[in-house]
Amino acid sequence: MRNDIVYTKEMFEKAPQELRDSEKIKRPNIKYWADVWRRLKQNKLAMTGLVLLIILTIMSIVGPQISGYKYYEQNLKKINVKPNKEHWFGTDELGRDLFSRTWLGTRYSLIIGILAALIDFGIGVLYGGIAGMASPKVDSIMMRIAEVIYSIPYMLVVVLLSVVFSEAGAGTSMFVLILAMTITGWVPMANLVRGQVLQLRESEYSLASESIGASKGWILRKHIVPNTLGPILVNLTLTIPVAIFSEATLGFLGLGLQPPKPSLGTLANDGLAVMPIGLFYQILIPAVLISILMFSFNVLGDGLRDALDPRLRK
Amino acid sequence: MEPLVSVRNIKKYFDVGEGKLKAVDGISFDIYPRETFGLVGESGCGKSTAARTMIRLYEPTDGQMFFEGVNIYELSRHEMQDMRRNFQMIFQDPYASLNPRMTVEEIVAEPLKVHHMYDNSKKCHDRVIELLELVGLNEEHSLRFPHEFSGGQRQRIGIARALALNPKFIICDEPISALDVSIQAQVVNFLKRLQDELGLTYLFIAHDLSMVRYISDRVGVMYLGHLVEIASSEELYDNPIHPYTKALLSAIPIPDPEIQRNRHRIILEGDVPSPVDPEDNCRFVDRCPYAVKVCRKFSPKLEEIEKDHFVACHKAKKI
Amino acid sequence: MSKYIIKRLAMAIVTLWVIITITFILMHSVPGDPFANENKRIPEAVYQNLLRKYGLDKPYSQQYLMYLKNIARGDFGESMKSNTETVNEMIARGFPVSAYLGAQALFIALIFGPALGAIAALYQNKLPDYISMIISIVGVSVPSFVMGTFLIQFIARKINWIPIGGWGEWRHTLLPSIALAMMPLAQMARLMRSSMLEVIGQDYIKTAKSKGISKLSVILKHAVRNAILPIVSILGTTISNLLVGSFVIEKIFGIPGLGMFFTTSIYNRDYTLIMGITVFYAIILIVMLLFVDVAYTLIDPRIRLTEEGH
Amino acid sequence: DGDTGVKKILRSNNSSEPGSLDPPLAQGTHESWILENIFEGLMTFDEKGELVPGMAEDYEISEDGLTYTFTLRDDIKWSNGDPVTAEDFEFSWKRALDPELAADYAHILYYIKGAEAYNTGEGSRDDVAVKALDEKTLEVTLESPTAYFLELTAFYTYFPVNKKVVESNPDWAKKSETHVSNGPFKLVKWEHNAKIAMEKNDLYYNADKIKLDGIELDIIEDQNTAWQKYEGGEYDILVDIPTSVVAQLQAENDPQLHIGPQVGTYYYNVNPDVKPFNNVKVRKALSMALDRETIVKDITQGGQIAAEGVVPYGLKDENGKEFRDSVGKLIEYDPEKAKELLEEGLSEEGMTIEDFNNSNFVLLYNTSESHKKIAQAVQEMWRTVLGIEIGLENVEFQVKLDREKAGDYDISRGGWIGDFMDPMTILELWWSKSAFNDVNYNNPKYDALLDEAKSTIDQKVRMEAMRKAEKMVMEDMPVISVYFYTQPYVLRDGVKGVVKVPIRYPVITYADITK
Amino acid sequence: MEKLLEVKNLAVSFQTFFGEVEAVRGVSFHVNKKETVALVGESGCGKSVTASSIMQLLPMPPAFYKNGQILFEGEDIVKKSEKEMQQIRGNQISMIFQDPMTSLNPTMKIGKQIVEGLVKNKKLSSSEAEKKAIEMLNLVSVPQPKKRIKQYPHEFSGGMRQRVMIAIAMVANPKLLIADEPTTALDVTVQAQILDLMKEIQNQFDTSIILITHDLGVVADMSDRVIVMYAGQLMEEGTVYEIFKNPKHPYTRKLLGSVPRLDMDRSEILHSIEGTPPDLYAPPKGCPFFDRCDEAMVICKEYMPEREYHTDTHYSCCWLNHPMAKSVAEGSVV
Ligand SMILES: Nc1ncnc2c1ncn2[C@@H]1O[C@H](COP(=O)(O)OP(=O)(O)OP(=O)(O)O)[C@@H](O)[C@H]1O
Ligand SMILES: Nc1ncnc2c1ncn2[C@@H]1O[C@H](COP(=O)(O)OP(=O)(O)OP(=O)(O)O)[C@@H](O)[C@H]1O
Ligand SMILES: [Mg+2]
Ligand SMILES: [Mg+2]
Repeated sequence: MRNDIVYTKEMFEKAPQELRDSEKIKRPNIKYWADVWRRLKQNKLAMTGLVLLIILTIMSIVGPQISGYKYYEQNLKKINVKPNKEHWFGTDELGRDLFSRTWLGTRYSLIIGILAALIDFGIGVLYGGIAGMASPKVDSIMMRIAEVIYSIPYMLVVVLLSVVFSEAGAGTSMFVLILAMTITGWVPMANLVRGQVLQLRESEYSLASESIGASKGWILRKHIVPNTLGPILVNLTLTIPVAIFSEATLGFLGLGLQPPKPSLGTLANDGLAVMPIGLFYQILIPAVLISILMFSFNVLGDGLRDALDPRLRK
Repeated sequence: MEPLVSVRNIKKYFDVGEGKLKAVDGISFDIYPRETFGLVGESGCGKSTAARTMIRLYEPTDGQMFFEGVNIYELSRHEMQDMRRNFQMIFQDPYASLNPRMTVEEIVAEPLKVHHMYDNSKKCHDRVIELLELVGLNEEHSLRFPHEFSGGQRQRIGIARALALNPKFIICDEPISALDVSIQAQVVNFLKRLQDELGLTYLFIAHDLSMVRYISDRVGVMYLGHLVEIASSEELYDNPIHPYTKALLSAIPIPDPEIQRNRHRIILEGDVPSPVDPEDNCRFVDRCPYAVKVCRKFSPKLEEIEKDHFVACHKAKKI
Repeated sequence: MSKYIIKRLAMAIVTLWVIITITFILMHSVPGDPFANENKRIPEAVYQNLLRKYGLDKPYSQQYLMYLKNIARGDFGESMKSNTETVNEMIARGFPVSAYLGAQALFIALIFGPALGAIAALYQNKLPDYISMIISIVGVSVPSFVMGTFLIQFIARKINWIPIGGWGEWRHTLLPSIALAMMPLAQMARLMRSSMLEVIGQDYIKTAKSKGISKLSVILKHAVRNAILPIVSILGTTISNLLVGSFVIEKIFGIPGLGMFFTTSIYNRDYTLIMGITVFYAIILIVMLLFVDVAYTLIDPRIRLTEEGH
Repeated sequence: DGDTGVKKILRSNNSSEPGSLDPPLAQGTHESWILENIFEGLMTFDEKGELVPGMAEDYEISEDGLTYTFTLRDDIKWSNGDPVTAEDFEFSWKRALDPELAADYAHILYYIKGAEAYNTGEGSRDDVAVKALDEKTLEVTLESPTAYFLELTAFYTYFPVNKKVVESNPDWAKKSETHVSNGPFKLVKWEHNAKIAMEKNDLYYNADKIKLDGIELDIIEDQNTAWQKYEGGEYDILVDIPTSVVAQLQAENDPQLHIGPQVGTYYYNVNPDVKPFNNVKVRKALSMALDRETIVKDITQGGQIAAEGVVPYGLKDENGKEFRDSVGKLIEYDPEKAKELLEEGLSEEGMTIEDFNNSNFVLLYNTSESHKKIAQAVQEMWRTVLGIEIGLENVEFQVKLDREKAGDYDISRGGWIGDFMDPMTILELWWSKSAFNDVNYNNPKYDALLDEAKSTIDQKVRMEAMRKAEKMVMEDMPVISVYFYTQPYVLRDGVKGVVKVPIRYPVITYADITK
Repeated sequence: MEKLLEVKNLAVSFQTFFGEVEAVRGVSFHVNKKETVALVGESGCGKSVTASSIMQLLPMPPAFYKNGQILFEGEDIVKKSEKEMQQIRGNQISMIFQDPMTSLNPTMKIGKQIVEGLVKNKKLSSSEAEKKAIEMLNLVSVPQPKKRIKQYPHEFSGGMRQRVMIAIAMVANPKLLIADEPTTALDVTVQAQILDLMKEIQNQFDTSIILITHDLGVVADMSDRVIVMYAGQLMEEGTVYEIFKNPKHPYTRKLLGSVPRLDMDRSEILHSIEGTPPDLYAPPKGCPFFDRCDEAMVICKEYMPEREYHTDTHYSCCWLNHPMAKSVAEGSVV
């Protein structure tokens, strides 16, 4: 028996009731979302992404004002000037200040990219979710509709949109642009979600939820979508650059921002024009910015994915 | 007395490529209000399938299931969802049936939310805590996630969820097999108390025959998709008639090394036949020491051999 | 299963019909016609001759029925821009080229994408994860027109053996395949990482490890198959898009593929070519999506696509 | 020379796949550049870029200028050995006019009597006034005197095809194996969308003059890629060059760069049905505010020439001098006056600059990097000089066309490349009944002047009428011309003998590779 | 007797976001060759964690070894590399996992899952492997093994999956078999067969077994020695007869008391242990059973009792063993 204790008679008295349960130690009560945030904060990479995004957002708001040049102001005496003290990002083929243009472009691209991705996400999750949950018959019809939408020549639709909405005035509105981008963009997302739903709806916890009388919608919302958040988040972050570039492409068909308004996509396009003569900065700047954006969105998406998964709690 | 639950000739076949797997092949029984009906049988004989088909988690291949006189197989999806609050299920597998991304509180509160039981989240929370305490967990656990619990603790979460809606009828699919004995006792005591207080009715599936005997009023024995014997619990244990029931009872382990190691068991020889497109004979025939020709010809009907003691065996009277 | 496939294929005919009809309507509702030419415009008289030659003077309903009839016979008609090749010939010539390139790109993406993703998941938040992340970010954030141009400028121009553009030998396919593969590769890597993380926390991975098989076997034999579903989901659209080629890549590298036609046929309002290409693409897409659905059931036997079962 | 044993192959890029190598079915430069090397018309351009008899040995023009009698050379053969006959020509031209063939460029044959009627289905084939009098003599009668008809016979729609071959195999032009032509080269390989190869035609009567053994053309649409290939030494000549490259080469005075003349004008249509653009002062103000020198120097940078009217350089008048110079500069750049004119014009229309700016006028252009760049510069000039805001709207080419037809535009970009070397090729555009008169310019006096020029082959009368016409159109200013096109191209060191005819792509037929 | 496995003062914790959960706190025991040791205890007391740590299959992080040694044939497993562990797992030590539903790969055919380890270690041909898989399924009484090896786990009932898990663990004839609740999902007839099978294998290959189970009937049937665990610590250990006939620890006594007997009256209430075990996030200083123990004394709250050996093989950790306890209870102070 232990000899580090001085035994007394009292010690061997029957323990009184008050002694029991008296000091049940409680674990700290941290709510799930607080914990998600806490774990996100621990993820250095994700935080780097978040901070970068914030900086880029701020710059996209104030950036166009800083350099003192308006984004449309041309100085034909100073075309294609490499970055210098006066023009931090140099000038373009029309002698416009690329610093102002880049940040304004970042603003438009951010808005377009995020909005388009979110809409793709919304429709994709809803559509794929419903298709996956529904009876095979409904599923089959819904997927055939998606097939049709995805097969119809995209450019025709876009041209038609640009004609139908040409009333919107110079440069069809952002609404039409985003409409054009999401018109087929949601299909791969819907396919992805549907695949996941098909898998997860067979899980025991979905069955359990069904057994308590939950509707399919409820099961989808509460059980399946949260458990498929990983791939969805990843795909969501991957949709953003696609949207940013398709804006530039749509410009060719008459949709999108009209010059002289810039976007990162059109800046990259313009930069491409001077690449053959060795002026790489014009393409590098938008390309690097897009990469930073993507990096930020992706690491943040990954971080969020990890933080949202309670099994990875640390 | 009117039965609460009437199962009539339920069948559930699975399509498995090479044929139909007849997991449940026409079973019928009644469960009366406030009664506990035990269901035992070899694993894989179709108990879980029967349970799930009863409450229409699997669409039945055939049959009817009356709950309070209503054939729930004829209800629309919406009516069915509403109906579900009347009967609940405790799942065999504690972990897989808990959504890994939900906290215990969310899991237990889910039925309450689905059926809009409380308009006030505080009340809902209180109810969840009450339920957790009922099953021997406490408020501290409410914010944790399923993977942070041991197997037994997980099962208790499942039980709390099933109790949330104050159902009239609960299907317990091996609710205690993952629990340790002391908790088993707790849960069983608890289920019994609840039955007394709330007038619950149970279908209790388990392998632990001593526990089944203890908790059930009547017991049904299944073998390969068929019900082979139904009797009151005392009657069945004292006077098993079907050869399979006999074998089963002889195999109950006794928690006493001296007795256990010197017991005589009926050892079943022969193969369990395939449930895929089985022949229409007695399913036990290959392993039955009493099998005769007729056993290979027809599948025996469940007949009342003694009062309230039903057996499906051609040789029931002789054994 | 074969019953299901047959049913799907039968349904595909209806789908195709819907696609044809919608495309037909769309095509005739956008402004312009096949005979407008950016550099030279033609007077009315000549224009009328052209309309007559291609049957465009007939009422839409008649054109539509004619077209359906021809398609039923597998004839996509004459291109309105090319007097040398029919639409069937154009597809027959362009598709093998695009498909070869696409298949090669798919191969690259399928080899490296999931592998990068799996490695990233296994070394979560360690160096390999970051490297894989960077590769995939470059893949998604550099658009193909920039990627293609960069590859030409910095690789083809520097390495003699690699041609700058054109078509003919295997050498020609190298850079365009890489440029084509980047996006799907990145996408697969990201998706794989995510689902892999999900899977390696599962109990059966523990079981697999308990058998004493090597880490690699655990990953390859147990984790990958369970984690691959999201990738398979996007594969339907990805493969279809890769096989029919990319306008940008084919333009930049001067590749005589099918991808060009998707854009040029529309710029040119080459009605028959638009239709032919659309129907052809739709067939590929439908087959690929069917393939994906079948793949689902092969990969995860729990998945059901028909009413059987429950 | 050939005796060194090394074959002289000229390599270049043809920026898009030819729609057809059957001459009447060709549609534009990407076909004509090839056709001009493998076919030859009655007349042709020689190694100095001068119009000379080709298949014709000689020709005779009737007094009234309406009947042409061509005598063919004796030694002319098709690449399959058949002799080229007058009947081939008759057949070819009538074929080109056949409404069933529906040749895009049939209208360029409308100068021939009965041609238009036949092509539009109103007349018969037999009434087309082209006739093979015998094997070697071809007689053509025109609708009206056409001073530039001889030159037209060098145009690809006038090229002959081999009657026997065409009649026996309608698909003859679809493959290099069955292709038969009569020019300095013959087609030997045609990989669609990838490559076209031509080989010297030994049966060509003037084969001695041809130094090359063959020509190989890639088909690569992307300008950058083609340029990279040129830089990588894969091409001897390249015509479509990225603008930034042209600018740089020009700035560096690179000897490889050649700025070839071209007959073409870049302009903006101003919609006369939209207030205040109906006011000529407003239109003139817009024109006067454009600093065209800056545009060509700093924006387009391809050696283009600031517009001085609508008729570009390169067209000769009755004295063999530049027609342009004889008219003089009809456009000025004067910011102050522009501002004044604008205000005057606006007040005449009861508008102020604010009203103008609130109207959200847009400049419509079809999508292309260079149109975009110019439009932005123009927009900025109007903004800074006139203080007006005009938006930009880019649309797909076909949509622009549609909107122009419907009159649904304020200002839209236009341009025209001439088909033949006469001011008429441009001035015709604003003839009231012209199919290409986008702005619906309708001035009977202008029409009368054009009619006068078309009724005679007396160059003096013609030129005078056209000078007046140009002045008139610039006075009314239905369009604001911006610059005259040029055609820059690069030639690798050692490539000799490439000539630039203003209405043609650089002529490579007589090229030689000396290094 | 030869010791096959010796666990010395093992402590395993989980790093959770609340802090450290001390799941296993200083556990020491050994397993002899050819012996069956049963590990019993309340759910959540750390049985599975102990078992998994022997296999080094705990998810790390969040789990980590805090302390202790696991000597298998004299070599410390804790120090072994992943590569070395691969040689041990499946070959020398096999484990049957508790949760049959999730422990089988849903996308791999049953047959393959059974022989996979063997194929790798013993280089079986595919026909041999198939034969072996059929043989194993036969052994664990899965009917129609020929068909069943080609099926996927979701087509199996819970009990059948558990039998598959058993087949997987036993296929390599390991020296040590860790069976974590191997028969919970099985009916008694099959359970009896499986237990017989395990015994047979044990006899044939001198296998040692660590048996984790709640079924005291099974314990009585199978085990040579029994270890009683509570809240991450060992409370009592003895031969099966000592534990069942002469339990010393109040917890053990209560545990045995909660089992329903077949001769019991159904109106009787089952004995159960009220309350819950302590949260191992902050384990109590003293005896963890204190809160629920009817016989608890003041000292129990503050101090953890040490092992008190009643026989060579039987010890318990309880202050009731202290001489002063008896005397206080009897009212005589020494
Ligand atoms: N991944 C984990 N993260 C945090 N805590 C864990 C984790 N796994 C297990 N635990 C905790 O470790 C303790 C012991 O768990 P263990 O699974 O060993 O219990 P057990 O004795 O096997 O119970 P049962 O009989 O119910 O299976 C439990 O309190 C559990 O909450
Ligand atoms: N989804 C399914 N697809 C095909 N066969 C199935 C499916 N689910 C169950 N089965 C088969 O149905 C039969 C009955 O299974 P069930 O799960 O009902 O058995 P059980 O009596 O609950 O067994 P246990 O006691 O082992 O849980 C088994 O043969 C099983 O293989
Ligand atoms: Mg079951
Ligand atoms: Mg356990």
